[in-house]
Amino acid sequence: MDTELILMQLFSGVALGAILVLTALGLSIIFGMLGVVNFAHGALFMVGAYAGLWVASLTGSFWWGLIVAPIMIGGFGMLIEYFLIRPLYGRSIDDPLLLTFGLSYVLVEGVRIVFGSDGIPFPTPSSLTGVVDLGVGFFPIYRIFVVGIVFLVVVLLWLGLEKTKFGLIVRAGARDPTMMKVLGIDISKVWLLVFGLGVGLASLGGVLSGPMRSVNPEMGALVLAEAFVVTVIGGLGSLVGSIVAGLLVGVVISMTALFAPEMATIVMFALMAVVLLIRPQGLFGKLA
Amino acid sequence: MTSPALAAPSHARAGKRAQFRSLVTRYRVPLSILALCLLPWLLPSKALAVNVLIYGVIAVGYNLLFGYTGLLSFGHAAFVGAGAYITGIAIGQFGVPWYLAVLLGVVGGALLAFIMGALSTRTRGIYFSMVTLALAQLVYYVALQASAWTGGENGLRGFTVSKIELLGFEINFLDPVNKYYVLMMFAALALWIVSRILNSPFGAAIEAIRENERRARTCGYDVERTKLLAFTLSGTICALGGTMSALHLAFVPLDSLHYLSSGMIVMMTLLGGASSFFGPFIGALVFLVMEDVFSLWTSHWQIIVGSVFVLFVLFLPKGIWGTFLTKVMR
Amino acid sequence: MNAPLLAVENIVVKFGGFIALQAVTTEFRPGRVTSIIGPNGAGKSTFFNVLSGVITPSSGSIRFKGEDLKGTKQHDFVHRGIARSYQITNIFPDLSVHENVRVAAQAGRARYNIWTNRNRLTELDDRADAALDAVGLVAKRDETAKFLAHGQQRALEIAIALISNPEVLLLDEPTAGMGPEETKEMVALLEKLAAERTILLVEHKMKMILGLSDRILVLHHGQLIADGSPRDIQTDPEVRRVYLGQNDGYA
Amino acid sequence: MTKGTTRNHISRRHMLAALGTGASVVAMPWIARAADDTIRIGFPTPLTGPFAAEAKDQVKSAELAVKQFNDKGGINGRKIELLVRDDKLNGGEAATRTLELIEKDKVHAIVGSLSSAVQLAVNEVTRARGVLYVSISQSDTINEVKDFSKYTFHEALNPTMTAGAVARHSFKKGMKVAHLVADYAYGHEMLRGFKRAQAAIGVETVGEIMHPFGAADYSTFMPRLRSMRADVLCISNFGRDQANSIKQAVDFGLKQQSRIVVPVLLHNQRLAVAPEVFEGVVGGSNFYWGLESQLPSAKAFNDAYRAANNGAIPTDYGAYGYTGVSSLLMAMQASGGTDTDKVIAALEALKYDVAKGPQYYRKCDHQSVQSVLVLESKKKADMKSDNDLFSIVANEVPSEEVLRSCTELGFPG
Repeated sequence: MDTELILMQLFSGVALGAILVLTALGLSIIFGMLGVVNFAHGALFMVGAYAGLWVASLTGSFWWGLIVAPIMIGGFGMLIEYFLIRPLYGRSIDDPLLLTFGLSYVLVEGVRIVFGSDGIPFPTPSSLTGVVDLGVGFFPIYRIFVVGIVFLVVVLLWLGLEKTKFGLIVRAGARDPTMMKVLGIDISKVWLLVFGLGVGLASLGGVLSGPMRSVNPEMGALVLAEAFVVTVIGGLGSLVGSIVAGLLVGVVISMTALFAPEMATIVMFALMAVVLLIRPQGLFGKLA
Repeated sequence: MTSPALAAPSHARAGKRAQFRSLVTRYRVPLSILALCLLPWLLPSKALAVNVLIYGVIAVGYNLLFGYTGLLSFGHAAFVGAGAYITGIAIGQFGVPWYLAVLLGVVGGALLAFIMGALSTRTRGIYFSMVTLALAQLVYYVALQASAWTGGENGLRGFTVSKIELLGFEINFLDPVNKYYVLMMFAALALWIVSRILNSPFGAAIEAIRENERRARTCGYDVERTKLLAFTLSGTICALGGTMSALHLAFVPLDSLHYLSSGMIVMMTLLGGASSFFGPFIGALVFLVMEDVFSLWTSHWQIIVGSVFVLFVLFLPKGIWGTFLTKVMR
Repeated sequence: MNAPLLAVENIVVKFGGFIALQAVTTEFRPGRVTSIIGPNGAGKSTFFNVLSGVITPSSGSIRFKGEDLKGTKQHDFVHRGIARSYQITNIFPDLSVHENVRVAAQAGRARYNIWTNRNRLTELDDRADAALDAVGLVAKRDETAKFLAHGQQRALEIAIALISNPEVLLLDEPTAGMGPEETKEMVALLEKLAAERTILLVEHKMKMILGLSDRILVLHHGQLIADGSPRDIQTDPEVRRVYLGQNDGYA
Repeated sequence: MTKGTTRNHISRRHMLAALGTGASVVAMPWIARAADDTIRIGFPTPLTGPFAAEAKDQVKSAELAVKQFNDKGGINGRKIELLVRDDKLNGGEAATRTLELIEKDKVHAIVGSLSSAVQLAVNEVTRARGVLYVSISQSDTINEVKDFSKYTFHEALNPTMTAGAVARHSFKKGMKVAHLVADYAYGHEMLRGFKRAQAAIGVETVGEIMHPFGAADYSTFMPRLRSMRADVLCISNFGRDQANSIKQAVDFGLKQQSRIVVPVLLHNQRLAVAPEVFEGVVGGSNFYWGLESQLPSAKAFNDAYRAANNGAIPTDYGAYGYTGVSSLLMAMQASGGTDTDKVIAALEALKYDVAKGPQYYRKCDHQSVQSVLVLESKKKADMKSDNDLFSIVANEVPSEEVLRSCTELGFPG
């Protein structure tokens, strides 16, 4: 096997990893700050793709879809938090998980009713079609663009969390919600925004993957499982963990695809089992 | 606290309620069996009744962990599937008699539950749910790959049990009524076992862990080991449900291992009422009838099932039976 | 004098860079009430957590009846004879008062019994009732624990700890949040218990400690700075400086 | 021996019916149907899930066939009723629905299924109970002797037929072929179909990649596929997997290097993906509405379908619903009723042409021998209407030659 192919495979792995990071981030942020496992994450990813498509077809531009849909679905996420999740705070930690699980059924079926069960074409924007020569092989321009967006999102998140007052409140709130109350900060507003942010990220992932994968009502199911694996490996609630684990999983899948392609999906779960055996809290997780 | 003051006036009625509850608890196994005897004559079809039986057993087994120990597993489909696959493989590929195949299925499921439990009970809270989910998905993909044994995506088949011998009688197992009552014996056995477990000191121990894990540990309970035992017992009962389903359908679909199948078990349990004995069975009944009725009426039945579930989590977290016990019986 | 029941030697506990206990060495003899005092953050709770197996010390050893407890899991401490209560009430809120104690009672012998009907284990019932009697909660036997008054919940927690018939009883602020009446009742209860077993106490209420204790240990910044009778401690200049000095009101 | 069981079974059924009616008086209104003489056909199909569109087309086609027979006065004066049930694309669900149809609704035959797993589950249930089943989904497995049921007839094509036809009409001697294959039975069957044909033509395989079934991302397979420098890339998977993998192969520029062929092209799945992606992709099919310009029976089917469904055209998997129900009803007509053994004999003897040219069931495995279409996906500019998706490259005439032989399937010679 020549080095060119291995290098190319490594690059594909990193690119795939970037997409996995994007799918895991929203899940990880919501869990990290609110302690809520959003089981509707995959469904919202899918709804985001449809929303992006819808906005793009209304405006005739992919870019409007890319910008408007995450905001729209992020807002929808805030409604979910306000009306459905908020009444569950203070109850069992399992309740939000169960509720969002039921919600995912509703969302998937709702999309089937509105858009049909077949799936809809989502063409790659014309300015991003085609391949680019990396020296070791060809790679679609669009995928490189997605990697760039993921990088941008990660940087913005980091800046937002580390360098702004809001970020400070969010991080403090995650550690000690009662302290926030004592300080007179309305933590419920922070949670609302964080949930909206997480859902917005999920739908951004959906819009971005539209041109790469086919858009259909079931596209979220697999994404949910992938996002779970990445966050569990990285450590629940750890952003750094999600990023490292996403890239790791991407590269592992890619290398498996080269040597034992039929194992490319199973390897992800096997990797998770191994990590759990050695470090039950995940690579960057803290012990409960 | 204001609660004692609130509780005081309803004392007399509370007494009556407690009496009813203790009566129901005492005779819960015979009562369930009586209800099960009538079930096939009350439901639209025998096949549906058998499914209620199977999912009832699975949900009751699952509830041992979810309702009583307080652990939300999203991976119990693995044990249901393991029971079904092992039974099917034993009959179809090794010609093992059906009753032995059932035993093998249950033992195999228990073993898998022990292994998965050993891995997952090391983790806590929400982590536990995700780890069980991911481990069960691993089992799903293994079954998909091991198609020589499992039939892969095509599903496992070729093990139809058309007649069985029981106490010297030969019974036509294709007859839906016969099949129902034979499988009902397994269900009754499962209910009896679960009832005994719940009544045992161990039953009190798992409730103590659900109530307050730290206190239970301070009392001298090995929390991890108790959880592992609960996990294994729960998985074993679910595996029994799986073997019943294999005998019933003469087919094991790969989907039976998928996490959405686990999700369905969770939904049934919660719908009926976790942490009550009858709840999960009632949940399985309501869920399956709902699905049966709505899917004839609209192909978008999932939106109804999903919404009902969301509403239950929000407003009736104790489920149908739990709410009946606390609200109506007041 | 008899041999020490519980002895710790050079206990160090580190949380990351923070040293919560540094080289604490002491021993406890049977049948006395020993109080552990010190300002907030002195390491009292950490010390209790080490003695009850909640945390494993970074270094140092604990010996109970001459045996090293290294590697002993937390849940085994109670089986060996060391039981505890917590600073914040820690009971089984949805179980009845009686069930609270009985479930603790069965932890000793019937932990993994999945088959016997627990109502047949009448011996456990009797023991639970005896423990409730000891803390004066027999009348509340069938009430749901979370509906008890605060002081009663504290008493229940002590009953739970007592049921294993421990030789050493660790009580973390048993009168926390109690009014004067409830505190008086609790003190009476503690005096009764002290007749039969070794009690270690973390408390803030100075008057109560001075009246109840045979011996007082003072922790400050994770170090044992004084050890003696109530009278010795009251006059210890170091203690006055770091502790009593700031809290004149207590003395 | 089998005959004996059947008779026993029927008497058992009568007894049950009596029991059921007895119970229904005291119990619920939904118990057992009255013993009228309607001919009931159960039709399990995945109304929910990724193939719901295909399922709905199947139902419409099947209803059309039933309506046509009823309009002609039914069979011996008996009306025909179609009982549609949602199998949710799940074998367990399908088995339950089939049991209900047989035990409660007392159907005379089952037609349906859209996936291999569902087909095998229904087959298992009908085989054990001696109920007629016309299966309408693709699989090689069901042809083999292990799953054979004398009550089951396979109306659908199988991977050997479709992959073979596609290979015969797109491979040339000396070409280099690369395979991307879904790693499950259906994928392996398609691959085998291609390779059989390859061997006959003299085409070299330059590489073979098995991908996990149900994968969403294929990017990690693309560098290797590209490095194979094949003339033809065969993608042996189905439905969503097909849409995703073709889309990503095109993104990675593989279409510039190789021609993409697939064993089966689906009308509705093509609609779900942009025409640019599928442009030039060649694949097999059982039916395409464009056949009407060549074939009178296709024209007649299309016209009747359009009339019944507001001008909509029938699609590939939908057409199976029509041909499958039609052949069954024709056999019932020929045998004069619903006696299982007589209907089987009539089906075995039947020659029919209802939508796609002449067809008949092979004796040994009950596989319908029929024409296979090879289609090419059109460029957007060449499409004359929204439904003008494919051009017909070839229409292979029915022949047992393209099937695996009876001995190969394990049947005694």
